[in-house]
Amino acid sequence: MLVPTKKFDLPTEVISNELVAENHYLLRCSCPEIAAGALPGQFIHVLIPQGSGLLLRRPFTIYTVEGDEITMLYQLIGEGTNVLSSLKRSDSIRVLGPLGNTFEISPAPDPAVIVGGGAGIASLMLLAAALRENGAHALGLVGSMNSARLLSVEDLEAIGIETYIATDDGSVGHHGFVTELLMEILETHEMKNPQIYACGPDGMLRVVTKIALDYRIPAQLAMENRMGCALGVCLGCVCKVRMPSGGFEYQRVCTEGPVFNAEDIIW
Amino acid sequence: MLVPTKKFDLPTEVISNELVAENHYLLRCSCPEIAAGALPGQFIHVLIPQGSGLLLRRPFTIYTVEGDEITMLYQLIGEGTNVLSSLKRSDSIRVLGPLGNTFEISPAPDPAVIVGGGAGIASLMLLAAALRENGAHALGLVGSMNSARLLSVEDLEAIGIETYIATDDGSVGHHGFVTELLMEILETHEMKNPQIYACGPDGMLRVVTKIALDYRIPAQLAMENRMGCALGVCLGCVCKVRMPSGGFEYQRVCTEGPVFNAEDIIW
Amino acid sequence: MNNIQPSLEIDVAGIRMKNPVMTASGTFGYGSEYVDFIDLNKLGAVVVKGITSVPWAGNSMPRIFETPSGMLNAIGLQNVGVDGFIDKKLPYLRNFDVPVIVNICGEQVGEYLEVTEKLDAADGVAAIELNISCPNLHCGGMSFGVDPKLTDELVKGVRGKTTLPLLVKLSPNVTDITVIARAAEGAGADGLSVINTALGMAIDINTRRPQLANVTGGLSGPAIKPIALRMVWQVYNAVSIPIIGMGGIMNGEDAIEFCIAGAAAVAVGTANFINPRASLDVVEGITEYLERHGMRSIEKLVGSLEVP
Amino acid sequence: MNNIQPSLEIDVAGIRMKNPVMTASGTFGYGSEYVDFIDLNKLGAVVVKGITSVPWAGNSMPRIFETPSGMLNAIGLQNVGVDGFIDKKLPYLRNFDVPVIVNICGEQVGEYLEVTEKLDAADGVAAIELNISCPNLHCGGMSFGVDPKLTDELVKGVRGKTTLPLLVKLSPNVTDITVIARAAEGAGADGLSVINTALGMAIDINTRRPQLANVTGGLSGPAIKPIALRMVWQVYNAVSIPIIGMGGIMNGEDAIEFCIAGAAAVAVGTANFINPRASLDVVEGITEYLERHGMRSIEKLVGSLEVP
Ligand SMILES: Cc1cc2nc3c(=O)[nH]c(=O)nc-3n(C[C@H](O)[C@H](O)[C@H](O)COP(=O)(O)OP(=O)(O)OC[C@H]3O[C@@H](n4cnc5c(N)ncnc54)[C@H](O)[C@@H]3O)c2cc1C
Ligand SMILES: Cc1cc2nc3c(=O)[nH]c(=O)nc-3n(C[C@H](O)[C@H](O)[C@H](O)COP(=O)(O)OP(=O)(O)OC[C@H]3O[C@@H](n4cnc5c(N)ncnc54)[C@H](O)[C@@H]3O)c2cc1C
Ligand SMILES: Cc1cc2nc3c(=O)[nH]c(=O)nc-3n(C[C@H](O)[C@H](O)[C@H](O)COP(=O)(O)O)c2cc1C
Ligand SMILES: Cc1cc2nc3c(=O)[nH]c(=O)nc-3n(C[C@H](O)[C@H](O)[C@H](O)COP(=O)(O)O)c2cc1C
Ligand code: FES
Ligand code: FES
Repeated sequence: MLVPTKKFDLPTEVISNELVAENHYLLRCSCPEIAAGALPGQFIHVLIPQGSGLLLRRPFTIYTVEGDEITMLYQLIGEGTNVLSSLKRSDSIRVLGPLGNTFEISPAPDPAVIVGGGAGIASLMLLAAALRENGAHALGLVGSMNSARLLSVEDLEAIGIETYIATDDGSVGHHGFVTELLMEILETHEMKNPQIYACGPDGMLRVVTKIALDYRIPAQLAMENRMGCALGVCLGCVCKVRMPSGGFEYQRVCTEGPVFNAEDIIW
Repeated sequence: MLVPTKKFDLPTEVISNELVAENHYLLRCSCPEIAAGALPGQFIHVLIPQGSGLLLRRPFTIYTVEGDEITMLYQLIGEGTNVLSSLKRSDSIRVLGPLGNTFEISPAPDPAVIVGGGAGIASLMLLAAALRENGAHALGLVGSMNSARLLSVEDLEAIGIETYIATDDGSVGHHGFVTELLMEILETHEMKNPQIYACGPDGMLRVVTKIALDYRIPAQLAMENRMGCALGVCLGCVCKVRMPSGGFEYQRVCTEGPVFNAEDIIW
Repeated sequence: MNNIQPSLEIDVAGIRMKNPVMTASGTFGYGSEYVDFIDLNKLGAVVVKGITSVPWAGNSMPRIFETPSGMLNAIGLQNVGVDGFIDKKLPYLRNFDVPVIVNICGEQVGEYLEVTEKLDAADGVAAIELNISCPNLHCGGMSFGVDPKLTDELVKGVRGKTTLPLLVKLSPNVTDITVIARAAEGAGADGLSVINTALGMAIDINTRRPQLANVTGGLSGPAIKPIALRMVWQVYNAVSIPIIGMGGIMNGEDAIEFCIAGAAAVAVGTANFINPRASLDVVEGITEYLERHGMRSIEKLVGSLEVP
Repeated sequence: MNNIQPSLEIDVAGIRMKNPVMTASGTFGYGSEYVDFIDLNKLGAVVVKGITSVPWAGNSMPRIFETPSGMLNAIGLQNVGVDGFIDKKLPYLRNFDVPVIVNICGEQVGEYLEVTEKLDAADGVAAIELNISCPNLHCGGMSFGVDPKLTDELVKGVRGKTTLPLLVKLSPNVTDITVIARAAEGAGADGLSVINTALGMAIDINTRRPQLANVTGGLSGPAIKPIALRMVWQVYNAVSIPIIGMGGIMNGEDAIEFCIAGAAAVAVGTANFINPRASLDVVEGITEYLERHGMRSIEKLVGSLEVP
């Protein structure tokens, strides 16, 4: 799944930056070179504007690509995303990308079960679109704290993906974890060549992995980690990956990832 | 001249922040407590907004007081003033003040010769107003790089102060230094109880001091220096002051100053 | 959330304090400068600017310079001298119900001893903080705080002159801070202040002159926080006397980090310049943290770092 | 302004470079990672990630953490090992006309010697940078770089195994860096890299765990620039071999500060993470400064600090 895409570091301007759900924003900017090369699961490394007092960039998945424009869907976490959320139309940012590998989608899964927890769904949107373009059957499972924070359901449905919802407080959809929804769906749906694609909090990904192993369904996870360079040099973003030889290796989420086979990750 | 004014550290909002001359801005904000106590020559210590990446505050003289509002007139120098200049109406800042001592204006000078170089004139505006209120005769000498950067002439004239201009490039007024203008005026004007009040670059203040000593005219200088606390504790802002005993002492520009007698300063 | 109202009162090195938050020496003057902003009675302790046997003029200018997330200073211990302090500064502080800790410095052991004797005899001094780490002085070419033998000698000397609680303030400019920490503990220190400023420098590239007249100066502020935390943790694991942690503390959360690393109390320094209420904000931040975590006191937090 | 076109070419420690700007070890991978952004031929030198005798897995996660104007890292020298480097990484770098400097590390002297011998025999290595200062390793409980005797022994050993230019990279975590600098010089180093990261730490106050799995890590970035500059200046005044200055260099102006303090060349580290073109931006910034000041070369600038 390793793809050596040409990378760009581009100055650009914010086109729009809107609150799309409680605590979550969608930022749009024009990056023709990045838009042209972006693959599902790939991300950008964003330089928060000069004078923000933050040193390192912040990584975000490319949520959508429309012509020359890309969007990112992000959650307010700390200072970086706080400064980001204050940006207005025509404010300057720098965007490095496209970065990382992509999801494996052939042979065509049937169905592709997309499982997103919180802002994790952002990493699966381009994948969902690609699957639909390939005519693959895909189901969307979206987990959220509550209905106010629910993300991407309309976007998924707009491209014709049957979407299921789970909320921690039961305010909409299944009352409980999205992983419970996943089990239910695996139990109740007919599956020929199922594939799980998941992104979300570590706890969720561990359960997804367990489920995938139990049901012997291959699963691909989009991993996250603190990032320094996002170019593969600082070795700061590694995760522990099982080697065929039996040992393990620390692999870079920014380079060998962010997409890994669930069974290879050592938590 | 030491005045123990009560100090306040107030959160406030920018009311306006306009370019008033090339490279110079006038910022207005509401600080009732500071406005109430402000004396000519006193300054505020401004916290550049959170997230700017700067650690220390920046000191600026109180330029005018109008009801609850104060203004500061500032020159773009480095990062701090750059961030300041980007602030818009209703952006938040914090203002600490009023700080420092004030000018001695009694017995009433006749005339008071006010000499400002560059943004230094900002430190003399409240003084000019106070002199006029006391009915003192005051002359304003304003030095500037060129006509585009000329500051405060209209403000001085509006309160009835006869104002003379010097520019480095001769684009308006005397072609040369404001200190040359000072000499000319001392030579050509009748003076009963003259007093010089000056603020500007170190080089200018040294010449003013020399002239004042030559003409045996008392001069008060508003000094500047890098500041840490502006409250008298870090001892970072000192200047070298001659003691009556013959020795010297490092005195704090923020506390014993900013106004010093010219003859006391050891350059 | 719950309703336990945490108590911040503690006894550190024999100093009874309402809360574990002090002001760092040299950043809070003699206390009076902050009364427009702070009720001094609400502080754990006031630590005053370093005092020497005779008044010192200090270094020439410029003395300070801002650096990324930090500042350099080379004040050169300008101060009123111990007699001036006792006559002119201490009486004011006696109006308050707050322990006054006097930071002392000197070039020779004898000077330290003289200052100690005078402070011991004065009314209203709660403790002495021995500054063996001022980076802007040169005591025989090297400050006491980088040599365990000199530290031992000096601390023993001062210890012999006073029964007041004795804190020793350590320098970060050393290979192994635990060696100095143990020397100070062995010589009779009741507590350790960790850390003083890190030696740094900056240059004006247009004039090619140093930004400080003294060439080098002490780096303080958030920039040094990671170094300070590391040293507090190292010292915590090396001695059994309490530690006052400092270096870049800007808010309650920073203070909590120091406590978890091993600090029994903290001192707020450079933050006072940016926010005159910083020390009380730290007190409030600590209280909120304890409340949020349902802790009755800070003691359980001290040194509670869970190492993987 | 005038029309002199400055020449940035220099010879540092026997390494001929087009300009005095290198990449700092561990922040530029093996060079290939940056070719989308930088023409490697335009760099003074490429310094690659630290290499050991056998591949190292590195530390567990988390390995990095952002701090005010800085970052902590505890990578633990994950690397492909010297054989992997020579087989898989070096051939690519031979496509470029840029000196390749190999940073080497080990736990035992023997490992250093083994790596040195192999690199000496390899084609395309311009110099060796001896990392005696990695803060994330524990060589007998203490790294070589804090002890002048161990430094002497190691540098002499390595010196005996190669005729390549030999740089020794010093640690800031010492009381007196000039002692180590002189030891390295005396043992045959051709140049000194000043500084490696400062040992620091950070804590997650909610979990009460360290932010790095290794507990402590190396602090880099603008936060340490004042400390790095001070050490470059100290070392410049103590030795006569050239210094490669590093620590928080983000732009040409920072680099000029290091040169004025005494650095004959500079290395750009953490800045590469924020701006992949940082190293070339530094080259351009230096050129502009020289032009603006009418200087033909950087040599006159080196150590030109005017002390009051
Ligand atoms: C490849 C990749 C793709 C990503 N895509 C997206 C995306 O599309 N949308 C989105 O909202 N977020 C995404 N993230 C996460 C995002 O990068 C972080 O939320 C962001 O960097 C936080 O920055 P901050 O300055 O606001 O918070 P910080 O101040 O940096 O962090 C605040 C706290 O959150 C923790 N934290 C930092 N990063 C993460 C993380 N990745 N996960 C959990 N906790 C973290 C920190 O350790 C700290 O305790 C992605 C991360 C990676 C590695
Ligand atoms: C009591 C007092 C009152 C002041 N009043 C005014 C005022 O009314 N209007 C105004 O425009 N300025 C005033 N100043 C100066 C003002 O504080 C500085 O220009 C400002 O702090 C620069 O901040 P900066 O972040 O933009 O520049 P920095 O990045 O801090 O500095 C850029 C460069 O300018 C130098 N520098 C910093 N401060 C000064 C200074 N005071 N004089 C000369 N060079 C300096 C620095 O050393 C550095 O080399 C006053 C200063 C003092 C002490
Ligand atoms: C301007 C200034 C003056 C200082 N003076 C002293 C002093 O006189 N004695 C002393 O022991 N420490 C002195 N310090 C060090 C502080 O007490 C403190 O140890 C250090 O600044 C680290 O804390 P901080 O980062 O919170 O400022 C001074 C620090 C500053 C910034
Ligand atoms: C992620 C990271 C990895 C590093 N790895 C090495 C290394 O392998 N060998 C080495 O000598 N220095 C290493 N360093 C130190 C840098 O080369 C440099 O000395 C230090 O970061 C200071 O420069 P800077 O502030 O510009 O980053 C590393 C630094 C970082 C940030
Ligand atoms: S973020 Fe630097 S290697 Fe991945
Ligand atoms: S700025 Fe701190 S004493 Fe004046």
